[in-house]
Amino acid sequence: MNLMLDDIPEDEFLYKGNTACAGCSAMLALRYILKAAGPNTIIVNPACCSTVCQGTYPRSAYGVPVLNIAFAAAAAAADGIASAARNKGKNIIVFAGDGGTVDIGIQALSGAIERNANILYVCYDNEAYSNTGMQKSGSTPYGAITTTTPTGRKDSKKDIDLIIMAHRPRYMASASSAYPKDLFNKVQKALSIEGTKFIHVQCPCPSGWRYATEKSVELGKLAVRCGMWFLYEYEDGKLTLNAPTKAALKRPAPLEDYVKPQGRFKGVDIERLQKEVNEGMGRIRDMANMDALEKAKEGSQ
Amino acid sequence: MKKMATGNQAAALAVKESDVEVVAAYPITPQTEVVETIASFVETRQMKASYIRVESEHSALAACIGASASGARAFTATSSHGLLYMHEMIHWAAGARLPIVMANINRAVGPAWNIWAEHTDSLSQRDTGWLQFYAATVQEVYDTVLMSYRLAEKVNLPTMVCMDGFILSHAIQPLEITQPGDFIPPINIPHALDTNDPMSYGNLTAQNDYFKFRRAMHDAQKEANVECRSIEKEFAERFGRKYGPTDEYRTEDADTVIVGMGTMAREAEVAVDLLRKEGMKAGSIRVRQFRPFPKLNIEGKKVIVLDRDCSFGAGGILAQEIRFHHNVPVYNIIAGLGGQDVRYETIADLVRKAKPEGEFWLGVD
Amino acid sequence: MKQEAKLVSVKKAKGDMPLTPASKPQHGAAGKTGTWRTFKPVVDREKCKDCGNCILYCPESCVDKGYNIDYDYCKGCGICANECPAKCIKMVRE
Amino acid sequence: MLEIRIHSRGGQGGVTASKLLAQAAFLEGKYGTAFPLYGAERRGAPVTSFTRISDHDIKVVSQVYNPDIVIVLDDTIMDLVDVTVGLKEGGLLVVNTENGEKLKDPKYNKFRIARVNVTDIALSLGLVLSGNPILNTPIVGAMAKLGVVKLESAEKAIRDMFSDERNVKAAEAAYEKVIV
Repeated sequence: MNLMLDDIPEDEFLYKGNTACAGCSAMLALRYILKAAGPNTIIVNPACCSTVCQGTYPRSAYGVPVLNIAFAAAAAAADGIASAARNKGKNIIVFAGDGGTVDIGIQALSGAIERNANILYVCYDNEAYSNTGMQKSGSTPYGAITTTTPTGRKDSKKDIDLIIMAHRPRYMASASSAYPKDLFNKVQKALSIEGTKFIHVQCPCPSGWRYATEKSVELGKLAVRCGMWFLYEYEDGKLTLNAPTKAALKRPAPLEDYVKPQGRFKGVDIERLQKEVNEGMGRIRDMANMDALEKAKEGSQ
Repeated sequence: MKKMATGNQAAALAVKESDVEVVAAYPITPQTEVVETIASFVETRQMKASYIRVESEHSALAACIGASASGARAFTATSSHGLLYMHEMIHWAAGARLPIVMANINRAVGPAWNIWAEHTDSLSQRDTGWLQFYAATVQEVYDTVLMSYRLAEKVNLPTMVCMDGFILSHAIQPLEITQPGDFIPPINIPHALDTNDPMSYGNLTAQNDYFKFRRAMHDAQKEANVECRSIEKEFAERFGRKYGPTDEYRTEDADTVIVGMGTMAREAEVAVDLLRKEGMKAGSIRVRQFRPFPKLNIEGKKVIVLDRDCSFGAGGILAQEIRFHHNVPVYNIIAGLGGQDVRYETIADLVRKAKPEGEFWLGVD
Repeated sequence: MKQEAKLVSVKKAKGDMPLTPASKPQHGAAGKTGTWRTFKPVVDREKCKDCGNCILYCPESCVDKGYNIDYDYCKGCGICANECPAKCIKMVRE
Repeated sequence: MLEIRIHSRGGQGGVTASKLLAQAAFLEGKYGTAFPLYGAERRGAPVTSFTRISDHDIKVVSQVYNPDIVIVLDDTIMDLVDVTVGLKEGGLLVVNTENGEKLKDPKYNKFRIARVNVTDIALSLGLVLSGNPILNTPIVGAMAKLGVVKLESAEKAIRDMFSDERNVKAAEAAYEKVIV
């Protein structure tokens, strides 16, 4: 039988026939988050695509209870649920976009991690305000065209992961909708830990990034392969790179492969973008202390 | 048990007796003593609640919404800019029909910075769907918080209990501590998040459905007007203290009434005594319940409204409400803004000079 | 259109109405999303290597264990075809 | 109704003194209320607080403009503000002072004057908080001697608020040492 699906439960908590765009990888990510979390879960949903993807009253496509809440309020509302004695043992998960996390929701998120609120905060990052039609967010990469950066973003994206890391959450991971089994494992691990957990999931967006819908997974993988996105876990002050990122850091795929299929990068200064990608890779290498590890390995051989 | 307490302590003590499960609040002058007192109750295990030390008022009410949405009894307290920073969540709490109770310590709004009493902060939240009460004594703060849990959970609307900053929040007065017992029954929020019956709350709702939910909020406010009377009646029977939507003083034969809210309206009763001695048939009405707005006993009387607030371009907010609900001429005195000290002698003097209709700013006009 | 009719329905609806919009989970929250498709995936069973990629990557969970596609809800994004290493899924014009 | 105004500096305990007096009156079955007039000032700046005591419910919440009694916890304030403004003729002026020099000014002649050195009492008992001698508990003892409240209710009020028994000792010492 399907060897790739071995450990993943068949139960689906994201129902068919939802209002998401065709090829939406945020829904792909949510599908595995809910599989990992199971029915004993409450989702907190600030304003974002996911608000709309649920469907319209009186119908919902999400098979677990959802509290929809104002944009800047998700982490605090989730903490409120987690703090009520009656909710002990339940998985309280925020499912928020990059706008609700990196920008408008950052204060509530910062406060919640500082308090070590017993929640899992998932940021599904499509690198713009997709729900309102693709405006620039703090997560939009250099050079990307959005409706508010119509000639391409001139400055650099905000590194939310470094900000979150500074809060020392109990568990943190970077994941991608293109690696659903990795995401599934990370969610399961996160939910086994008491305190604040943060998972940052890159979710390519066909409508916003301007590529053909069938490429959602392919581009997610390319982002990792070219070093534009990383897969790692961060626990107890230690950053562990996952295999696809380790491979990418050794020999990254050409950035061109990732950029070319995307309309949003039309006319981008690829040299500058490459420079940013290289800097990012350098940072993550340092943080994972990869060079030192390699040297130690060589020494022991 | 009777003891001396401040208005702030009274709010905290009432919360302690109300079996609250989650408290989330951010400190602000002059509310700080409320949250400090509750924090100490929680840390010394006099209270079983979780106390969430949020990073902002927006998050304070968001956390209360989360707690309440999952079926827990929640409380927060704030003031002035804190309340304004909550504004978005204030609408949300009411629209989500969550029976959260909040103490708001009335304080002026900047600029300029001013930490003293004024009602503009809470009155500017009047259209959010919250039930609103204005207390004038420490005892009333305590009792109103207890009754608010009953009322809020009955009609599924959040409730704001307001008291004047410093004048009441920081004044000590005698307080009878009443154990509510089963006066406040265990909480049961019918639309709580339930993993056994998963529902998505507050997702996208189309025009005509949205319209119905808004009408239901309006109906619930009207229902609160009825429910509150029976809760007050039961409270009086059980604990001996009587409350109503208004507190009338010597109005039976009055031809002139002073209408106000909070401590200034109570001090106006002393002005009434003064005017009565001079032979004027004066009385006063203190509006306790601002939302839903009650019917006032003012028909055929000369009406003088004291407003510790102003809607710029329209005048006193209480005066506007009265003009809207009653077709009577109103003489509107704007007084006490930014904590201006308003003495009963001054109120009496203003009443003596009051015209049948118009507006007067104390200390300016 | 007569607005009065709507106003009456407010009162009528009250009894069955939840306090705040409460939505029940169900398939087809957005209706039969299969109608959104321009191209539909068709599986060539002969070529299929049973890798499960199409099941894994479908955002709509429209592919079952037996590689049957739920055409009622498949939005026709084409991810399954793109991720099939055996190239056994073809996107065919509706 | 008895109205009292207290002048002190932030940190000296004037606000607490006003509450202790109201609390003591409350313990005697009277109605008491006390409230501070807070400004934006911090520690060290002049602070005013008020106490009202009555046999009946008190509805008045505005500031005290014509006090029956004025208490001054720090006589250096007398150089900055006219502490007797509004004090009724024949009203009682109670001052914490070392030597009473400032009270010799003839403008104080129309009032009953009492003085006590509560700073000395606090320091001799080691009642010091954050570098400031505690003046609120001894001054309440002095007020008991002056008939505002009973000494036993003053002591009970102090014990209700503070666990350090030296506070009661200070009140008793001030009760003995107040000079009318």
